[in-house]
Amino acid sequence: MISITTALDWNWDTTWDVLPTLLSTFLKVTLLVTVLSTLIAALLGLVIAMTLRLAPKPIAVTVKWIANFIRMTPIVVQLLFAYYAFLSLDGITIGILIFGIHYSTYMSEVYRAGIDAVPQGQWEATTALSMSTRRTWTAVIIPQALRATIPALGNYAVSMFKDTPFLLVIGVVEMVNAGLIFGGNTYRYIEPLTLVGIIFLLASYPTSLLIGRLEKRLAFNT
Amino acid sequence: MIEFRDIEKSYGDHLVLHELNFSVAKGDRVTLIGPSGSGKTTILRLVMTLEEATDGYIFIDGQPLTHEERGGKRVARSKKDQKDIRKRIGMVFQQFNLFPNMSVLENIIEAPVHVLGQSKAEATTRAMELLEKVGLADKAEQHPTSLSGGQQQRVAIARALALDPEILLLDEVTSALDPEIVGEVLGILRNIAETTDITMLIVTHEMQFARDVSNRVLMFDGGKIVEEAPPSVMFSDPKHQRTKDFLHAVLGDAEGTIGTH
Amino acid sequence: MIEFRDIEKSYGDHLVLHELNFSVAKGDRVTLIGPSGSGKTTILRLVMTLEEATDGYIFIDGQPLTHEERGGKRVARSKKDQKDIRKRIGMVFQQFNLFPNMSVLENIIEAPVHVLGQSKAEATTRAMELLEKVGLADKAEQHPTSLSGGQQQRVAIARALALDPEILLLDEVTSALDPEIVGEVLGILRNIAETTDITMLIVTHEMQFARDVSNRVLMFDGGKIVEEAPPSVMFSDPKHQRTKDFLHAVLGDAEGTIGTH
Amino acid sequence: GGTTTTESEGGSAAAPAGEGKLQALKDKGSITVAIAGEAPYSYEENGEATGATIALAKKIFGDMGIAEVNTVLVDWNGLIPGLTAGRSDAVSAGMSILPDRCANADFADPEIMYTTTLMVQKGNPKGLTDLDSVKAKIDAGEKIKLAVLAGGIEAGYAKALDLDVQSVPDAQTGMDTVDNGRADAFAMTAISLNFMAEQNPDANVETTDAFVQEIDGVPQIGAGSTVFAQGDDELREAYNEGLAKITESEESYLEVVGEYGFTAENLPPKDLTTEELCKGAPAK
Amino acid sequence: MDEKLAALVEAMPRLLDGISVTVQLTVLGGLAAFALSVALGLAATHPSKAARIPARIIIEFFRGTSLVVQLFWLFYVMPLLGVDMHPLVVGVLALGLNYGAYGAEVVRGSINSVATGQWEATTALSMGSFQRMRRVIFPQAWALMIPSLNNLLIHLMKGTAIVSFITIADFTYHLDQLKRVTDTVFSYGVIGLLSYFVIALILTFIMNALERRAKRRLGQGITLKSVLSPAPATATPGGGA
Ligand SMILES: Nc1ncnc2c1ncn2[C@@H]1O[C@H](COP(=O)(O)OP(=O)(O)OP(=O)(O)O)[C@@H](O)[C@H]1O
Ligand SMILES: Nc1ncnc2c1ncn2[C@@H]1O[C@H](COP(=O)(O)OP(=O)(O)OP(=O)(O)O)[C@@H](O)[C@H]1O
Ligand SMILES: [Mg+2]
Ligand SMILES: [Mg+2]
Repeated sequence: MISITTALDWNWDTTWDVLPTLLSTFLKVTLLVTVLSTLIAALLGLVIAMTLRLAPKPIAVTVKWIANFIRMTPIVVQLLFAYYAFLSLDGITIGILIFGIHYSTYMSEVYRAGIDAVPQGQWEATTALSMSTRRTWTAVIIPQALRATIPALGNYAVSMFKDTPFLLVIGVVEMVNAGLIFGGNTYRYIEPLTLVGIIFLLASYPTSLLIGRLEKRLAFNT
Repeated sequence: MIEFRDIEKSYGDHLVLHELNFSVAKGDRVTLIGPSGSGKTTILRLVMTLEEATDGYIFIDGQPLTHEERGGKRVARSKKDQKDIRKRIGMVFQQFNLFPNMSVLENIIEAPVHVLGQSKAEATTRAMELLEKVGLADKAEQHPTSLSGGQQQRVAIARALALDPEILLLDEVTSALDPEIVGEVLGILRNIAETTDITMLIVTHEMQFARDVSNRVLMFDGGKIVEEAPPSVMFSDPKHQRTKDFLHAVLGDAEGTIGTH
Repeated sequence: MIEFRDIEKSYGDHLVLHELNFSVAKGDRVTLIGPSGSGKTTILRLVMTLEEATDGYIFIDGQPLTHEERGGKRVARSKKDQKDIRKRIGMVFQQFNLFPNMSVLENIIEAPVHVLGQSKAEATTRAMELLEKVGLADKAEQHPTSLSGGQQQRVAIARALALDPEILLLDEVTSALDPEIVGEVLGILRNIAETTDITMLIVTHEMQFARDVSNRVLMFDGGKIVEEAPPSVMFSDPKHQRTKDFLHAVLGDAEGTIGTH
Repeated sequence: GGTTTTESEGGSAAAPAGEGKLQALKDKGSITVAIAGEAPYSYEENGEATGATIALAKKIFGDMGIAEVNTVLVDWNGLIPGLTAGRSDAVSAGMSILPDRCANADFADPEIMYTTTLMVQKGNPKGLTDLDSVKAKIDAGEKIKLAVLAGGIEAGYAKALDLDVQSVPDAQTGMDTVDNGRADAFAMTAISLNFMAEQNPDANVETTDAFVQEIDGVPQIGAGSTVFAQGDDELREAYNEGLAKITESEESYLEVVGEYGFTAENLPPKDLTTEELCKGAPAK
Repeated sequence: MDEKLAALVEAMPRLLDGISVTVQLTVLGGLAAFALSVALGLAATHPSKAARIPARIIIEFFRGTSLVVQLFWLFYVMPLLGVDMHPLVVGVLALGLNYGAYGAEVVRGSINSVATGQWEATTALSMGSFQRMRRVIFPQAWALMIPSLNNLLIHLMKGTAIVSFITIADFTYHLDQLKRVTDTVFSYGVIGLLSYFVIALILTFIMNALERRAKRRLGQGITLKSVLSPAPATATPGGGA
């Protein structure tokens, strides 16, 4: 390790200089956007999945293709588009919304799979008990579908995490770009970018451990 | 009273039920027997409105179930009307289909509270009575997945009874159970048959049970009723060759019969 | 010859088999009966090396299967040794477990070609003989999923026989089948029992079959053998109360026995 | 010598750093220069590299006997890491000479003097002239939104003045931001903004007169230059010699860079040294 | 608008070059990622710890750090340690490592969800572990993993946009150039969105065809509707740049 740091000319002063900036942008932007967008994605994804299933065919088909389009095109382009289309909203708000919407199209697929995985017999039981559509969804289908989707939601949150650098195109400087800007000002890039990688790793590894455990527990219970 | 009038059911090109006409009187216990694929389950599913007939009408106490004839045309009844009539029918499935996200008690009070609009207290009192009846009063707070198959099926029966149905549909309710446990569940059903006057439509491979409980047996084959008789007649003196073959296959050779110990 | 010596098996804290000692002679047909959870499946899985015993030894023709005693210690045998001995054992499962990515014929020749190293032609000839035997010669090129349950189970039997096993393990091979089809499969197994001298270890709930085919019945309860007798004795005159109860539950009341038509 | 673009070449395009590098480049007859694609300094047009600093490089290296100047187009933040990694021999992007940077890369003598300007909507509806006017209006309660290039010098000015800013990733986006009304002004170097305003006559933008921002009473004149890897002293000194001949007079300077919109204002004063700028002494 | 179209026509050859670079990166990166997914996925399901632990570390590492950081290290830092690679190689390698780590989880998950009965049947037939994987388990897992791999492939395609960071002029780079002569909405919003969408659709159709073939081999029907649908049949719990 020592020889590598020597070969790379690793500078500890630079390390301590840049770390506070990285941590603060991590908390104020990366984490904020990830958490709020995850919430939006979780809710909107469910709405999309239910629309696809319950809405009249023309509406369902329209929603499906819009969701496909959003899912299959780069988020950068969507950010830019929204940024110039909605001038009254500031960058971070647009970032949170677009990340939420983009990932909701992925989440809707997860929910769809979760809903499909609810055994046919459960639906039949609700009919046999004369349960209303609303009660069927809220008391039986969603609670069962949700369990299977929590791990996926966690994985998407981690993946969203790593998409946040794209926010720069709409003027939001998050951790990676804060590191790059620091590099541009001082011409020292190795320290900031390596630290960025380490912070990502420190944040996503426990999340993935947690997801793994959740996956096991939920699988056992149902 | 359940009445099937000219019922036809097909899946795509595959005709499953063919001009079916029969009726079940109030308080009747009718068993449907017949080879796999003969359409027994389909009949129960039609009554429970899990499927729609391709043609024909089903009446419950004279009221049309899903479709009625209006101006010479077959038209669907409103969802609300269908729902009202469906409340009078209960069903127990082969695979129990308990809700795994609810406790045993919650499973049972779900429909009384949210469909019949009973208070939670009232529904709970009744649910506990039913659990008592099926011998599971101590499991009320447990999770269905922590119960054995036989116990789950008993909860499913209690759940169906909680709606106080006039008609109870039972589709091979013991065939997912261990042979040794089958008896418990059949015992409970026997008890219900003896102590209530619920109309029962039963699909089963347990000929013993069919004999004990039902007052009428319908033998199905290829989507048609091939023979109809009280169980005493059906099992000892079947008329049709198809029935004879079927009973022979299911019950085994007469001379090989086990249990004469 | 299969010999169980002081076999113990537990899952976590749960002791499933308890100091089990018994042996099965070459050519024996042994049926294991008993209530659910008594450990019958576990025994077959131990022989097939799908599970490892927690303690004790299993010998096949005197050779240790997975573990042996060396210097007073219980040590695992090498993977290769285990594999060599495993080749002499075949198993048929309740759920058939045919490979859906292969045709019927490919399923059968897979192991002869890739495990025994037979030529494809040689394996195919033998496979066709076996398919003939189970009455499915015309289905060789078909996909397993396009077959009925009974047909799939017959293919599974042919597949197990293709390795020419000395020991054949059968775990409730008919309980996933429609009652009317059960007979076909049992007929084939009966035929194998009559025409070969393969040692068979059979778990079944079909008492009729147990009686017809086996020369010895082992009654299990709670991971122990509670009674052991030839079928003629076991079914007509069980000694133990547990066996009596079990047979009573499975076979129904003597006076209610159906099939005396 | 011609200019070719070698976007997808490996690091082997550059010569090994250090002693003897100058000779190696001369022997090879070509040098690899990294650019960030920023007009009018060094950018690509129809796949060809062009711009003021490219013109300088071609002239100076050509005179040194290095006939061919290959360019490699790099993300701004890849310029210096690429130089360090040996993926280029020099960076020709008009990079500002700043004390923090001097510790990690070697600048040639000053090539370009920078002044700042504001890009505003046509007609300058908010009547802005410089950053001080922005601050004054904000202090007076007016809502003024100022955009700066993320990581640009102007971002530093704004920070020193305690102004809230909106970061943009590149100059083009800055212009769009003003054009769309997302920002009222975009502060950047006068050369870039004037060039861009000229190139986009249809955009609803104009530039204010160039100004020299003062921070704490100190005028902030920026100076930019070519960057060499640390240790390439011989190469850098040879470059400085060639550069001195061009910056010697207004005529010789404008002859090379005039066509890219540069004026006498951009010619560095003779007594301004890189050493001085690296120490953080304000330019006069 | 006419000017924009003129600019588009003028930029067309370079945009097509860019698309070709993007497609090359997607295809080569996808192949690298697939190879790695299979290798790591198999190692991660291997009974021996000696195979599992290194696989887990590699998976967590490349999933946990981000693509930008990986590109930076491979391109700008490795040369300092004496490893110097062509940008395209670095691009393909980084995409392969990053998405391969995600794909490994998909492969592992699919292998684990092949019915236990299938594993047991292979033991009952005395099949060796390699033969079991190659002839029975993997062919079945393959059908399960395609939809998720398709999601990842689309992610990867979108991720190629980041490689302009290491001097590769991909489609996004040329869109950026087009932006200079037109504007953001036209260049990214119209041309960019549509082109990426079309590429993604084509990839999806190819993957759906693969899935249909795989499922047919398993004797599972697949309807015409699901073939034409651009939506993957099941969702990926994972994926991302
Ligand atoms: N959803 C469906 N789509 C297509 N065909 C169906 C469907 N449900 C049932 N069938 C067909 O309808 C016929 C009758 O099925 P049904 O389930 O009523 O038979 P069953 O008498 O209950 O048989 P079993 O004893 O096996 O339960 C069968 O041929 C079956 O394949
Ligand atoms: N993988 C496992 N993990 C934990 N417990 C197990 C496992 N497999 C079996 N058991 C337990 O071991 C006991 C014996 O199981 P086994 O399957 O051998 O019973 P069985 O006699 O075959 O019953 P059945 O007639 O229901 O098939 C049961 O209590 C069962 O719950
Ligand atoms: Mg049925
Ligand atoms: Mg068992």
